[in-house]
Amino acid sequence: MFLCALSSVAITLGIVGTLVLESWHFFENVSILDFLTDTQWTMLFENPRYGIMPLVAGTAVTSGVALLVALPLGTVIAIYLSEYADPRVREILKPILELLSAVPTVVFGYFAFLFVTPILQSFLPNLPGFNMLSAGIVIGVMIIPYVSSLSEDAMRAVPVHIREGSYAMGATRLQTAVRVLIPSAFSGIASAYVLGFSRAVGETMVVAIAAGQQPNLTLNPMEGAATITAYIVQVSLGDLPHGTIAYQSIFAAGLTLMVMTLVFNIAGYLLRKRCREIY
Amino acid sequence: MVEAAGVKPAVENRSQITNPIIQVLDLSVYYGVTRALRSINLEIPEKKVTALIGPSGCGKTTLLRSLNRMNDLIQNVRTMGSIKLDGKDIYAPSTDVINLRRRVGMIFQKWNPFPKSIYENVVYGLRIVGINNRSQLDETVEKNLKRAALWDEVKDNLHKSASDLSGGQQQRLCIARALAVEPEVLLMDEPCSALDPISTAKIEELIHELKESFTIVIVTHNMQQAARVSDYTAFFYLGELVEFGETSKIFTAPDKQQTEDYITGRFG
Amino acid sequence: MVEAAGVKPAVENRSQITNPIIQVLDLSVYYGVTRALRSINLEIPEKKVTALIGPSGCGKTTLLRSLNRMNDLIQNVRTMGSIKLDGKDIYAPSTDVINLRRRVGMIFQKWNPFPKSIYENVVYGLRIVGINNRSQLDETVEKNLKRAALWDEVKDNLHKSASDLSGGQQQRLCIARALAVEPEVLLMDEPCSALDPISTAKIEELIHELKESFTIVIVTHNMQQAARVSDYTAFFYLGELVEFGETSKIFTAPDKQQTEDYITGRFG
Amino acid sequence: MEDIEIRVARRKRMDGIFAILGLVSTFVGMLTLAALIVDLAIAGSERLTQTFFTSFPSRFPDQAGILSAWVGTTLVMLVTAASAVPLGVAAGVYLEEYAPGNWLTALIEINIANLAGVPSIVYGLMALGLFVYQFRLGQSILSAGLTLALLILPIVIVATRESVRAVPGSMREAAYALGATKWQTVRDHVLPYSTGGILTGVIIALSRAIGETAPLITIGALTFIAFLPGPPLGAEFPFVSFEWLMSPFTVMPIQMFNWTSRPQHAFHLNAAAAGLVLMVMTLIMNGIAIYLRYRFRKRIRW
Amino acid sequence: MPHAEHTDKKYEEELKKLREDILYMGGLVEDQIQKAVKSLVDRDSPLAETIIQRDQEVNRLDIEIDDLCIRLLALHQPAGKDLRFITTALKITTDLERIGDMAVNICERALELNLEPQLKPYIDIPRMAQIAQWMIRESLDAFVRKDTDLALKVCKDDRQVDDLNSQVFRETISFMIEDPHTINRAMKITFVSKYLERIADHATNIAEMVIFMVKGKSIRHLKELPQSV
Amino acid sequence: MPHAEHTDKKYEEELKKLREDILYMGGLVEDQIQKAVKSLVDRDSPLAETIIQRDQEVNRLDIEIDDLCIRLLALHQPAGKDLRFITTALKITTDLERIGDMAVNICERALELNLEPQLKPYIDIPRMAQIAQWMIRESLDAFVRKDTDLALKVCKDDRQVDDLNSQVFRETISFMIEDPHTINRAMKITFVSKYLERIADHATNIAEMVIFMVKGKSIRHLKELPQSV
Repeated sequence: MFLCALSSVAITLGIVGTLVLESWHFFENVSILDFLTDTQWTMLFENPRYGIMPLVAGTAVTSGVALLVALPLGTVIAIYLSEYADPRVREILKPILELLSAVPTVVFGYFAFLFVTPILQSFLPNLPGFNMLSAGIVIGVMIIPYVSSLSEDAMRAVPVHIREGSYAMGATRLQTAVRVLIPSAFSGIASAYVLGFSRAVGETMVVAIAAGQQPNLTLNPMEGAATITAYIVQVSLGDLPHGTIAYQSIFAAGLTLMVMTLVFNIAGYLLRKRCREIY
Repeated sequence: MVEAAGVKPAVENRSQITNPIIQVLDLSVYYGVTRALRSINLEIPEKKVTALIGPSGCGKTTLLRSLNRMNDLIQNVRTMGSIKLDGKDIYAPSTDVINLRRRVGMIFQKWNPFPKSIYENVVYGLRIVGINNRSQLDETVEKNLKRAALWDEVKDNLHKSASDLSGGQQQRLCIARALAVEPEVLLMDEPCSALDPISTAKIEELIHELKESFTIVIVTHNMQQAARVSDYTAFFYLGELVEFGETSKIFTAPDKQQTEDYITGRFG
Repeated sequence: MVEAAGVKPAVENRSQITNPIIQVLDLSVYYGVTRALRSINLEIPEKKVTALIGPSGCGKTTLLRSLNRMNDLIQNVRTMGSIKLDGKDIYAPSTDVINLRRRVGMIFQKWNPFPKSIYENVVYGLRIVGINNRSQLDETVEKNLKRAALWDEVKDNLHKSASDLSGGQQQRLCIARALAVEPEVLLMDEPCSALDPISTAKIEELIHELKESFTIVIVTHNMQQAARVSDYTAFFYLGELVEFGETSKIFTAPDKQQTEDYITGRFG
Repeated sequence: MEDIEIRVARRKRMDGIFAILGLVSTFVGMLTLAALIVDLAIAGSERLTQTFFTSFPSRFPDQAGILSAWVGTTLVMLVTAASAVPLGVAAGVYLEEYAPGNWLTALIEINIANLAGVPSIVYGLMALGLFVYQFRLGQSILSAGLTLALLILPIVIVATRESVRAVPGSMREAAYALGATKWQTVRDHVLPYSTGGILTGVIIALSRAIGETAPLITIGALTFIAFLPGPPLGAEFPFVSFEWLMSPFTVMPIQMFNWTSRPQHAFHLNAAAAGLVLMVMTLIMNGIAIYLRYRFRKRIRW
Repeated sequence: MPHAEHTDKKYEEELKKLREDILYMGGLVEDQIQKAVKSLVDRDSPLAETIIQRDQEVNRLDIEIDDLCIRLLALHQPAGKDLRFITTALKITTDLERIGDMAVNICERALELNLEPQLKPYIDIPRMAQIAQWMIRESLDAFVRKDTDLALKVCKDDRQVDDLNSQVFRETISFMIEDPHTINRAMKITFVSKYLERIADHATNIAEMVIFMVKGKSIRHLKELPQSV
Repeated sequence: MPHAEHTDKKYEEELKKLREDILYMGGLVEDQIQKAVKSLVDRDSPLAETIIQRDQEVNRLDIEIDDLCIRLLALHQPAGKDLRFITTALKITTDLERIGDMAVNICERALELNLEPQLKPYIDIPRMAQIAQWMIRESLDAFVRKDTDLALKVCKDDRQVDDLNSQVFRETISFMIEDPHTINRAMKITFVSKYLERIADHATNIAEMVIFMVKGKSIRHLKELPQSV
């Protein structure tokens, strides 16, 4: 059993090891400085350039749009479900919302590409077929349940007598939620946000399908661009010979992705640790 | 020299509450189809401690939670009859529940300070109505922590988290918090049942002091506690009010056999 | 005709326990660096009820949980000195903890029946030593539910889930379950603190009956309960055993000022 | 007093406004889900014929089917479940019940929390490097199954731990106080009472694995497979064959991705149909999970 | 709550024991009085000595019952009628013990009188003793049965003893005036009569306390006895 | 637990009130005795009437203190020394009330005696009254101060009153023998002396109960008084 538990460590070591090893080979060919500062990612050109910035920008834009959608909506929904909704209604609404996160991402990709984009185009006629806006919005909707369900769980976990304490003081539901429940459940809500963020950053299929696969250093969500994940998919789809620089490049990209999520997870962990509440 | 403490006079006086602050009139409460309270009529005297006692499920907590409409938060509750606070029916449609709860504070069995600082806990009731004036808040904190006999213990750590306090201190903090909105009535739902005897004694002492300024209604499982702290006692059984009277009378010479059996430990 | 119940003789006899089943010798228990018990010496008489009382944090629960080594389950506990059960040190390396716990049963503050049937709860202690003989199990169930004064209430529903019972019934089921392994000693950790007075009275009555066959050690916050149910009382304060003696003596004329102050409610 | 009543009134108005806002927000999510399903259904329903399930992919949209995809998904899931569930449950139980409170346990715990946040595609990369090339398992069902197993392992562990933790400490104390050993306590109480939660977690995890696309693309699942892996049961000795483990494969989401990426609209219809099938599969699994959770919650009360 | 059995059987048992102890003590003092008066009437000095000795037993019971009451109060926190019962018991024992002392006093006078020739045959004194004994018995019956009517009867009976006492007083005074040599003996007879009157007073006190216990109101110190309570 | 203040101030206050009430009652009966004897010595019948009237106050206090004790027992579940204090108080009031009755009896005899010529100047009676008053005061002081030495002194003082009583008895007998016309008056004086002796007995009882309360052991019914307890 101990070994089973240790397996998780093995996985991590496997991940980090693989990524670092292959990236090492990559960085033997490409300087880290170029990798971090070059503004172009043109691996398939004759004179390939490996600047991660366009991919990072793509990732940042799609995730940003997604979080702009998911965090406010998710939080509002969480408050609504925990304080306003009739318990019976909550018992029905919550599982249905959670289904959103169970939908395969490839289906969301289809949906973004063939449903949301056409609708957006009717408002924004200049919107290209591949764009980060629709991908971001769909990712945002997709991660709403992560934010809302986990936040709601955390708010529900605040003992009922603390909630009653607030009501007994003459607080309204909104005041109870904002002034008591959210601070009390802060660590849980922070986890929900961090998880939502990692999902958004790591989301692959939606962006691969709907945002296009052209590395493009832009912060304009109305354009198409490749994200780190989309790039990896794109490369993997081809028959990739082991040991080539293209093969190694996806590991370098993956390492970048990993570092980004790790930084956020650690930040979230520290935040939670500082704000953990004991009832 | 000696106040007229005779058992005899008490018999005649007991149902004549001179100035009831709360009048419960023909109150019945249903949970779904279960009738938790049956046509209760009760007058709660002002600036006295009234204890509600009785076996589990007798309806005493239901009555308590009806007095500030905390029962509204529970599903499937139906309330019939009326409860008058200063003569106005708190179940009338025009009654503002938020305002009612500010006038009728509540202390719970499990102390429930918010996971904030001691200071913020006390001023919560002011903050939620938008009072943010620093000096006013400071004053409130000091005044009410003193009232709750907690000031000396925490005055140097007002910004420490409330959860660092001991159980008894947390409960007194909750009392300070409830007092800060200057309620007229304080409801206490077994405020000491989770506390050790020393903390219990402190809270009981506090109750004794608070009745100078507030009307207190306390539900307790512990008959001895009811005997110690209250001026009036109401004994409930199976959702009915069996007997109400001065505590000394209830515990030495109750009128009803059921009351006698309960206070003497003959539970059948 | 009248037994020699004088207060006076009790003074001389009290420390002369004729047949102690448990001897606590110079016991100290540390949680990390905190010393929860300081050199306790105590003899617990057989087939009597011994109550451990004292304010929160006085070490009474620690002592109780040392008696069947439930403290072992907590991290960072260090135990020094020894506890002898029938003369054999339960902290000796050769002691089998599993066996010890079968000889020293335990009842907890919060009733904790397994979410299984009533029947399976009672026989669990037999099942885990591989006894599956149906008639033997049946017999055990009947015998111990009767001992726990629960048989009449549940005999027609033995295969109903234990969680359908009321709180008081669940606690009595836990007692039946503990009795089923035929322990010599029964430890009770505030067995009634979550129960209403009627259920409490039933459990207390049960304790009174059980001491015919078992030695009972009970921790209680409720001094009145200690007074009611116990034959001997040990008063702890800040991890030390202040006074031990016959309950009637402790509650009417204790030797130590600290004890006097505590039982009369002068907590300082 | 007057002043306070006005303030209270204002706050009550805000409270009412928020109630409406909350309801609207909730419906945004619900409507999206509904739109998604309806869109898939409208687009894909006409392709949902029997032949769609029994045909291999094809260059001609109207002849293409998902036979190899669903068989592949089923087999990959088998491998995933067989490896992730025992490993995850054992690890979860160990961490809750047995693990000593030392730095190693702390490390493992932090590690698991972090793994849950690692993007799935990174698992794909690791699998590519490790399983496909290092262990030479190739781009096979086994690789895919193991990849997804690793991906859902943290979910299974966390679900197990949560269910195990939900078993009140008083149950363990009760068992120990009756003289039960640690293993008896775990076997008789901890595991039975947490089965519901564990099962729910496992099903949720598997339903996630079913929908996973990116890691499988990374390890090089083929998008066009016109054959089935060898049957696991044979008529001749030794009756069972593990050859299928090593065969190349495709799975439902990859098939759908492939069709979505084609320019022809007719393939988009195929994609919708495949998406619909995939949706139904995950919805059913989630439904089972919700039902299980409900039933166990009802059966066990403390 | 149909039947009023104590759930706490130990408590119930101890209350029962208290009741029995008091009845036993009552029976004992009754017997003491009867025998004391017998020792006087029969001029039986050895009997008087025995009775004086036996007062030890009364005293022991007094201490023991007080102890039991205090233990009950300390260990069972009685309320309501149980509390009134126990506090009444505490007070009753004092009266019973004093009655025992009176019996001893009678014996002491008897011993003294037995040394001298008999003044006159005793007629009123045995009657007084008889009534006083009834009063004790009835007051204790009233106590354990919580019977206020019986208690009220005891209070009324006190009048008879008082009348007899006056009669004895007048009679002895006339003896003394007739023959000053009888003064010493007559004085002692007056004292015996006075003791019996005080015994009746103690019984009346017990009866009054019973009424207080049952009804929660006091008839002590009323000018007129009520017809019923 | 350094200082032994009750955490429950209401309880503490009521205990204090009980203490004060008992002292007040004690002061009152002391005054009753003093004035009763004064009415006898000064042949002041109106004073005697007043004192008889004032016994109402003593009776009222008796009931009130009993009530207070029962309320304390019912509402505060006393244990230990508080319990012993309250149960002792319950018993003490009975004694004080009876002392009050004795004062009334003295007044009644005084009223009767005042109708006849004075037999002789009172010398021993006022001394007895004086000592009895001291005994009451000291026994109650011992009670509230929990001072067993003082209580023991009271028990010892009882001897003096007994001796004086015997002296009065002998004296009155000699009067009677000398002049049978004095018999009636002399008897009454004997009774007064007897009343005072009983008052001293009651005070002794109180002192004994104080010792029981403080030490938890009884010196009642001992053959010899101990040197200390």
